[in-house]
Amino acid sequence: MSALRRLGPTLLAPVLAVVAAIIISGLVMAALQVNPFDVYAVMVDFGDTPAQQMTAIVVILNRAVPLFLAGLAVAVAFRMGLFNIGVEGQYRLATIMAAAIGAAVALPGPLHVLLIVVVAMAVAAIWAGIVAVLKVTRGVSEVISSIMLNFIALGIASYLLTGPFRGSPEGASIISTAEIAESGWMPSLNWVFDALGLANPPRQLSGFLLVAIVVGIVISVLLDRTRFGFDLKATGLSPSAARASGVDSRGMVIKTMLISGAVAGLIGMPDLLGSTHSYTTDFTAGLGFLGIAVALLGRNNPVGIAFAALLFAFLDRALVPLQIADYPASVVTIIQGTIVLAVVISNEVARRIALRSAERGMAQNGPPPAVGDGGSGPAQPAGAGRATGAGQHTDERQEAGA
Amino acid sequence: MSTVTTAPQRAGRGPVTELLLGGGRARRITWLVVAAFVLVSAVRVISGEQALTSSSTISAALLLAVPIGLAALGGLFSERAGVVNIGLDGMMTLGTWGAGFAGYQWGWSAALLGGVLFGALGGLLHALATVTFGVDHVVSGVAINILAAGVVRFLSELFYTDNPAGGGVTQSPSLSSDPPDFSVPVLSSGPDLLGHLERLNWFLVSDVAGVLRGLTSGVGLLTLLAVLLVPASYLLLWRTAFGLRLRSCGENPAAADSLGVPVYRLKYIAVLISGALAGMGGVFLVFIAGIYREGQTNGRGFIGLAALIFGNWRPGGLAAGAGLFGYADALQLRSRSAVVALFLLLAVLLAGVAVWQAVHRRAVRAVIAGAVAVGSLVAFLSIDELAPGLVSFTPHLTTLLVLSLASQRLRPPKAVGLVYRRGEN
Amino acid sequence: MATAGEPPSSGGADGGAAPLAVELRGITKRFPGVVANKDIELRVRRGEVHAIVGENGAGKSTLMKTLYGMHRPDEGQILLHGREAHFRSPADAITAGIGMVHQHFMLADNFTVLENIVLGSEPTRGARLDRDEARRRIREISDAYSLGLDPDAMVEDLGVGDRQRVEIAKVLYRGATTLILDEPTAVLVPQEVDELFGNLAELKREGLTVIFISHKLDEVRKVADSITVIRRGTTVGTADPRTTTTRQLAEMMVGSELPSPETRTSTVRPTPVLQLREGTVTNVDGRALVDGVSLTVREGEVVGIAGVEGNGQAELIEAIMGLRPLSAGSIGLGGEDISHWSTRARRDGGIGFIPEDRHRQGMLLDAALWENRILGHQTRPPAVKGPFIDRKGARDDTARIMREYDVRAPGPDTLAVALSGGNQQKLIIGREMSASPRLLLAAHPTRGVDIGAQAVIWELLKDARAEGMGILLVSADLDELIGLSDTLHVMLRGRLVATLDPSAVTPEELGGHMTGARTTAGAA
Amino acid sequence: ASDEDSGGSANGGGGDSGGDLRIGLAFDTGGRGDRSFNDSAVAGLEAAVEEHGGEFRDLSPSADGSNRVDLLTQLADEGYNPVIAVGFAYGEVIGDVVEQYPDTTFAIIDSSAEEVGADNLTGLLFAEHEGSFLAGVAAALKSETGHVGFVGGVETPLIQKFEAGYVAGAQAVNPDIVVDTQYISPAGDFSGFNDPARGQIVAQGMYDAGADIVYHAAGGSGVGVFQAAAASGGRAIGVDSDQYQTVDDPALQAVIMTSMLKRVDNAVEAFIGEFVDGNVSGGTDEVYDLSSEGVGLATSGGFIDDIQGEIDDYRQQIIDGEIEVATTP
Ligand SMILES: Nc1ncnc2c1ncn2[C@@H]1O[C@H](COP(=O)(O)OP(=O)(O)OP(=O)(O)O)[C@@H](O)[C@H]1O
Ligand SMILES: Nc1ncnc2c1ncn2[C@@H]1O[C@H](COP(=O)(O)OP(=O)(O)OP(=O)(O)O)[C@@H](O)[C@H]1O
Ligand SMILES: [Mg+2]
Ligand SMILES: [Mg+2]
Repeated sequence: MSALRRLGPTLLAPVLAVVAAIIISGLVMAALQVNPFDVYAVMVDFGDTPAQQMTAIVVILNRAVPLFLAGLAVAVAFRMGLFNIGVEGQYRLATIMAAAIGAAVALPGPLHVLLIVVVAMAVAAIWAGIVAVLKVTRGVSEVISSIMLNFIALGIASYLLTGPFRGSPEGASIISTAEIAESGWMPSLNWVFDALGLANPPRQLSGFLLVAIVVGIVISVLLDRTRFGFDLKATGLSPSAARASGVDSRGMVIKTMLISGAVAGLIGMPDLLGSTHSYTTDFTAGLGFLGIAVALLGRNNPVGIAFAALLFAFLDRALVPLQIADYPASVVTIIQGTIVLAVVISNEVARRIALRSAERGMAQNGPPPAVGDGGSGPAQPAGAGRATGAGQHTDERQEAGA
Repeated sequence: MSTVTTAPQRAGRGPVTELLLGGGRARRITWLVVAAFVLVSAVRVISGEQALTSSSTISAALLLAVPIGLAALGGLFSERAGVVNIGLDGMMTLGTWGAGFAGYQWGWSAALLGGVLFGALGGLLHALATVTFGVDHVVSGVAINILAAGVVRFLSELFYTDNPAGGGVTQSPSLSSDPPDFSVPVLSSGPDLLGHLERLNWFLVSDVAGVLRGLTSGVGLLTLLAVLLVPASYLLLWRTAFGLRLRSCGENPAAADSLGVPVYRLKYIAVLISGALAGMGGVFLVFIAGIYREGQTNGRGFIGLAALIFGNWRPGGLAAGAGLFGYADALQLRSRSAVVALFLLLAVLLAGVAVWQAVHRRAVRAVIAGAVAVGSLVAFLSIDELAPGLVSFTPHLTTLLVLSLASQRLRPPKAVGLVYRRGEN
Repeated sequence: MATAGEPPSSGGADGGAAPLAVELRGITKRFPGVVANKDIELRVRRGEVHAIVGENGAGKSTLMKTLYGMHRPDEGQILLHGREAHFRSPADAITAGIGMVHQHFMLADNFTVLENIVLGSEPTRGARLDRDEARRRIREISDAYSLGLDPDAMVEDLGVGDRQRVEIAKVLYRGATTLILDEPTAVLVPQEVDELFGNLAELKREGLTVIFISHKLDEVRKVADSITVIRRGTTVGTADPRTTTTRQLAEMMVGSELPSPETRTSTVRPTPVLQLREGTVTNVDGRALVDGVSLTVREGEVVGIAGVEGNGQAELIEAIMGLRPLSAGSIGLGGEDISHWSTRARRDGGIGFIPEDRHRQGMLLDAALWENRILGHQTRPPAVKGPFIDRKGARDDTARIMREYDVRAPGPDTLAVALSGGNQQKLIIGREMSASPRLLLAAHPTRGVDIGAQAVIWELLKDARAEGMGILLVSADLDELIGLSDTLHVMLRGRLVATLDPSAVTPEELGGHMTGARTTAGAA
Repeated sequence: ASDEDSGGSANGGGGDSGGDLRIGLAFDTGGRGDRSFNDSAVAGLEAAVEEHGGEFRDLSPSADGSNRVDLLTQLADEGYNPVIAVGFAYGEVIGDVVEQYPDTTFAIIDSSAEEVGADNLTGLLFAEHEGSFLAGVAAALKSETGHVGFVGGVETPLIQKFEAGYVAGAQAVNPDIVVDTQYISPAGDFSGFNDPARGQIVAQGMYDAGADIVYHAAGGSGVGVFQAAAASGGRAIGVDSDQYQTVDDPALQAVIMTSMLKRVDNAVEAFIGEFVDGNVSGGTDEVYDLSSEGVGLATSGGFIDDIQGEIDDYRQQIIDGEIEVATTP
């Protein structure tokens, strides 16, 4: 009961957000002379055959995985008030290094994959670590250094790809690293469909989905259940209070950026290990920036980020069917932006409603009765507190008042 | 009266700054600029890389610096009023579209107006979200960046497909008139005295001539305006009552509110100005190209944000940041071999640092600085030309190096990024 | 004499020749779920100092914010000089001649004194801010009321006393005829309080009206011409300071006896817990903020540090906590040299910490109480199991603290920000006590806390001392210092300039040492 | 907005007769309306539809191009056949798709089908180096300073082909000629195709250094090159389409000496023709070069009329194999 009450305000926010987003973006569409109902219908239409529907789901999940990882990477740093805009550069550099090393070695199956993943995490962590070290030792704002390091990473990646790591033949239209041997590929998860008796779609469900789930759980536990996570959250909420409580703030900056970077290193892995098997000039870019939006939309909370990533992926998938249905692709982008804003605004409104109700709960306990005024708290039947459903524990009130 | 003994506390300075910055501020800065210039000039003579101070490089630097500087100025207004503006890039994008749209129909002055207006619209949205709805500033900014990309594409689809004047979903028709530009007569046009001096390749003299010529020939109207906006912003923000009020919203909005300063209104105005300036940065890009082109901003809004922080949230500082960035960028676009000459510059600078540290008996630091100096020298002597990938980030690396060598005494507005709600403080 | 339980009589009780400057009739102000003010009546005569007293959260600040136009009352009328006024914003109130000095400083640290003062009513020449004119006018005010302000000083460089005067200058600059001072003395030492009262007298002579809020009832009786008592959001009565005792006032406020901070018998044991030797703390410019301070705290001993704020007390405490490096000297904890230990190690080694600024250093305002229970105790049970947080353990222990320390809040899941200052402070003390530290650093443990909560906190400190805890107490409340301490040091410009016997010293003498007016010679 | 375009096909009412031609087109990023590459492909489609009847549908990828596979599979799913992918970026992903839809015929522009080796995929390639060679010839013949320039958008193998041909052509005419070459952004950073300001600055540097003719292969950044030419009284050579026609500013038209044409429209139209005739061989590349008029120089504006004879000589030599143009610099 009390758990449900506690959950009330938490659930309120996303529900309100989605409803508001649907309404607001509907209004925007109407203003653009596009029928929102048709657009929504196209968006949720996953196709007629089971195979098509499963394909749509696979497309969404495959897109959601890197978005989720990117959001997670950004969120870890955000939790402690660090703005890691550098996820973009971190994962790009990590992916090319991992691709090159992965192609250069021959190892048995799982080990090969593990090595590639570890290399990617290490490279991205080091790259993020530069930001942390510059901040801690030289006081360089992480916003600038990570913006700059993004460009530097891009340049270095370009140099490596055209120079030492070039694996594609001269004259090939796309420059790429050498292909990773099959032992270094991540198997797809399509057996799940057979196991569940669903139609097996032609698209490969990225095996990295599992890894992402595990990473999500690990990060979630780390942030919410461990001392480290507590220190991190405390530093984010109040650096001065955290320091006074014994948190080593410099060390925290470095550790947090290393973790954030390590997660960022995973972003390119689903593509690298699942489909491309090499890093190319066309390797998906911009995931780091989308990660910022995803993290913020998910309120820096792993579960929220998962939903945000799915939402983004869902909207991205709609891009093609909408074009097929003769809606311009730009409408989708506009809807994306509107939804981010709408969700964020309704989050804010929901937060305030929750705060109000908390205050009201507080009020039921009264302005603190005076010392020695024992028991003469505001005379209210205990039920009054419940009736408001403000998610507060009226039971304790008795204790406090007594 | 009681004696309160707290004396001014100033944050510490790093060695380089301490070495160069003793004395009054204006004098220190002048000295610093002169020293840097002499150094660059010497490096030019030694390395023979004329591009280092050629008028061509300098005018390119100016072109590259202006949009960044305008975005940074935009950021200045908004952040001084307490609103973080990550959405600068989106506002700039809107500015490019507005400029293209108005410009192809009514010429350059309409383009300027249109771009500024569109940028301001982006600012209005940001203000609405952050000030009225209390949305986290970063979130709103990120959303605006996404939104702007969609809006401009949509508008282009609406107006430019099948437009007889030309254009398409990714670009506008050409501006129907070009903005004027100026060259200073005698010095940079006609007899072109400076150009003459520059070609002599004399130590210092030709460098001065090159820089002056770069800054005085073919200067666009908007460049002039942008350069003037730097002192103008300073005067507005630091010398007028309006500026004081605006800045108070970024330092302590509750205090401002308690004195009857209309905090919300000022924040709105500031963010609108911010969007307008970022939009003007977009107009500048459109003026160079003569058309609106999708994706034209290429992340310059973010660089502008970096320049703002680099410049310690001050007009002069951000102009220096934008200038430094523009210069390094111009250099790498002009000549890949000239970039190598920067290693010599770095070597000399670090040698200086090493000596300084040694004098102060900080052996470890001295050794590190010395080693890197030697490394830079070796790099200078052995490398002819850097790979394109490596050259491309010259401006970014330079900015980062300068930031990490110079000590950090950054002082952001105290309440920047905090959502202010009346009565909740 | 106090007239409890009924609204103040409208008649001119005490030869009331002066007309009313401010009259508040039936003011009611509701916040979501809270009625902060209910049907409040307030009458303030022109040219008087009118005090408002009431416990924490009684609604004093809310009432004054209403009068200052920061929010509009839900019901009731505001009358100024007999005429009804409607304020839409502070700007309107300022125009009507009302000025307010807020409970928490409303200053922009990064601005100069001048900028802070003129903000919102700047003298201009053309579009320019006329700094010369502003400077001239500030000097004028500063001289007229002997505020001693330097217009071009940065506010961040000022001590609290000066900040307070900047706040007053802000109000005077706007030509206010009615001044509201919300707890102006909470952070001042007696000398500064006297100076402030001198200033108030000056203002009164000029015909200004002052509304004055304070928890220090002695002060109130000293300075006020009349008193209004507020309790739980409504007026409970008015009192005449000349005929009402402090005790009576307190009873009107809270219905309890006035507590005193006096210690019982000495519990000092010979074993030292803290030994600070020649401790020096310098700022980045190399100036010594704490200058060769040596002191010892023994088991069961309360060592008090008196001093005007900004003389190094805060830095001293921070150095002992490991939040600032010592540039010279050493710190010993129970015989071990902890000079190079991290803050966490020091906490684990048995140091508890009640910080001076609870919002900045003591709490995570946006976190639940149980999370605040963990803060500073991240390494030990009951809140933590190995590397993991024990949520249940933390919640249960928070509930225990709330019970034992009388923290009034709905439950461990309440956000800390929802608690009043006094309750926050009690939670902090409960938290620090539950680790049974050997040494407790208590900085201003009762600042801004009402007398009820104050009494509870004093009792807690006394109990801890009796159990053998060593306490280093920094406070601006001299009664508290004298009453609780076994040994009393005075700190001036980073040095310990005097050691006094708390049983023999008066607040006035102590104040003299604190400002350097008295030399150390005769000190106990 | 795109419905009228695609519906603008000759034969209204999609799918009423089963044998109708339904062509799918997946754009490169930038999409329809880039007044260059993508539009050229559309022009080819329109011509083909004009000739053979049927309808077509074009789709644009998302900004980061991450949904390229979806575009192709959706088109195939919807029964479009043939499906044409515009741009080498599809080269990486098209292999899996063609395997998945063996009954659909695919073509890809600018990427080789031979690497993929599926018999339902045809590569439509262009001999950009040959066309660029002629551009180099024209530049060298017209240059008065003996100094010309080349601005590449992004340093990819494709653009390097332009550079290689251009330099070779210029040197064929004048072995002592100075050719400045510069790319706006390095490989992997595609901003170079979309930054007219940097295009202007790079080209301006070349004009400042004494070049009088600059050839660009920089996509959307090219307009900056034209601006620089106009500002310094130099000339420029456009790329892909006849930019004299597509640039609508007369001041810029005046500086566009010629353009190196890459007839994507021809290639698309020809491919559809083969498809209709059932002649698509599949699994091979069709290279559009000088001999097949897949590349060439535009003559609009008449700036190169006086040297047309010499240009034609070189063209013939290349067609005859007397001159072998390198594809890498
Ligand atoms: N902005 C607000 N929103 C909601 N409730 C508020 C707000 N401000 C004050 N309150 C409520 O009004 C009541 C009165 O608060 P107020 O600040 O006036 O007390 P006070 O008498 O000044 O206390 P103190 O002595 O601690 O300063 C409090 O119980 C508080 O819960
Ligand atoms: N914006 C607000 N929303 C809700 N409650 C508020 C708000 N502002 C103040 N309060 C409540 O008002 C009461 C007193 O407010 P005030 O700011 O005077 O207290 P404080 O500064 O926290 O405590 P103290 O001054 O006693 O240390 C507290 O109970 C606080 O929770
Ligand atoms: Mg108060
Ligand atoms: Mg209070």
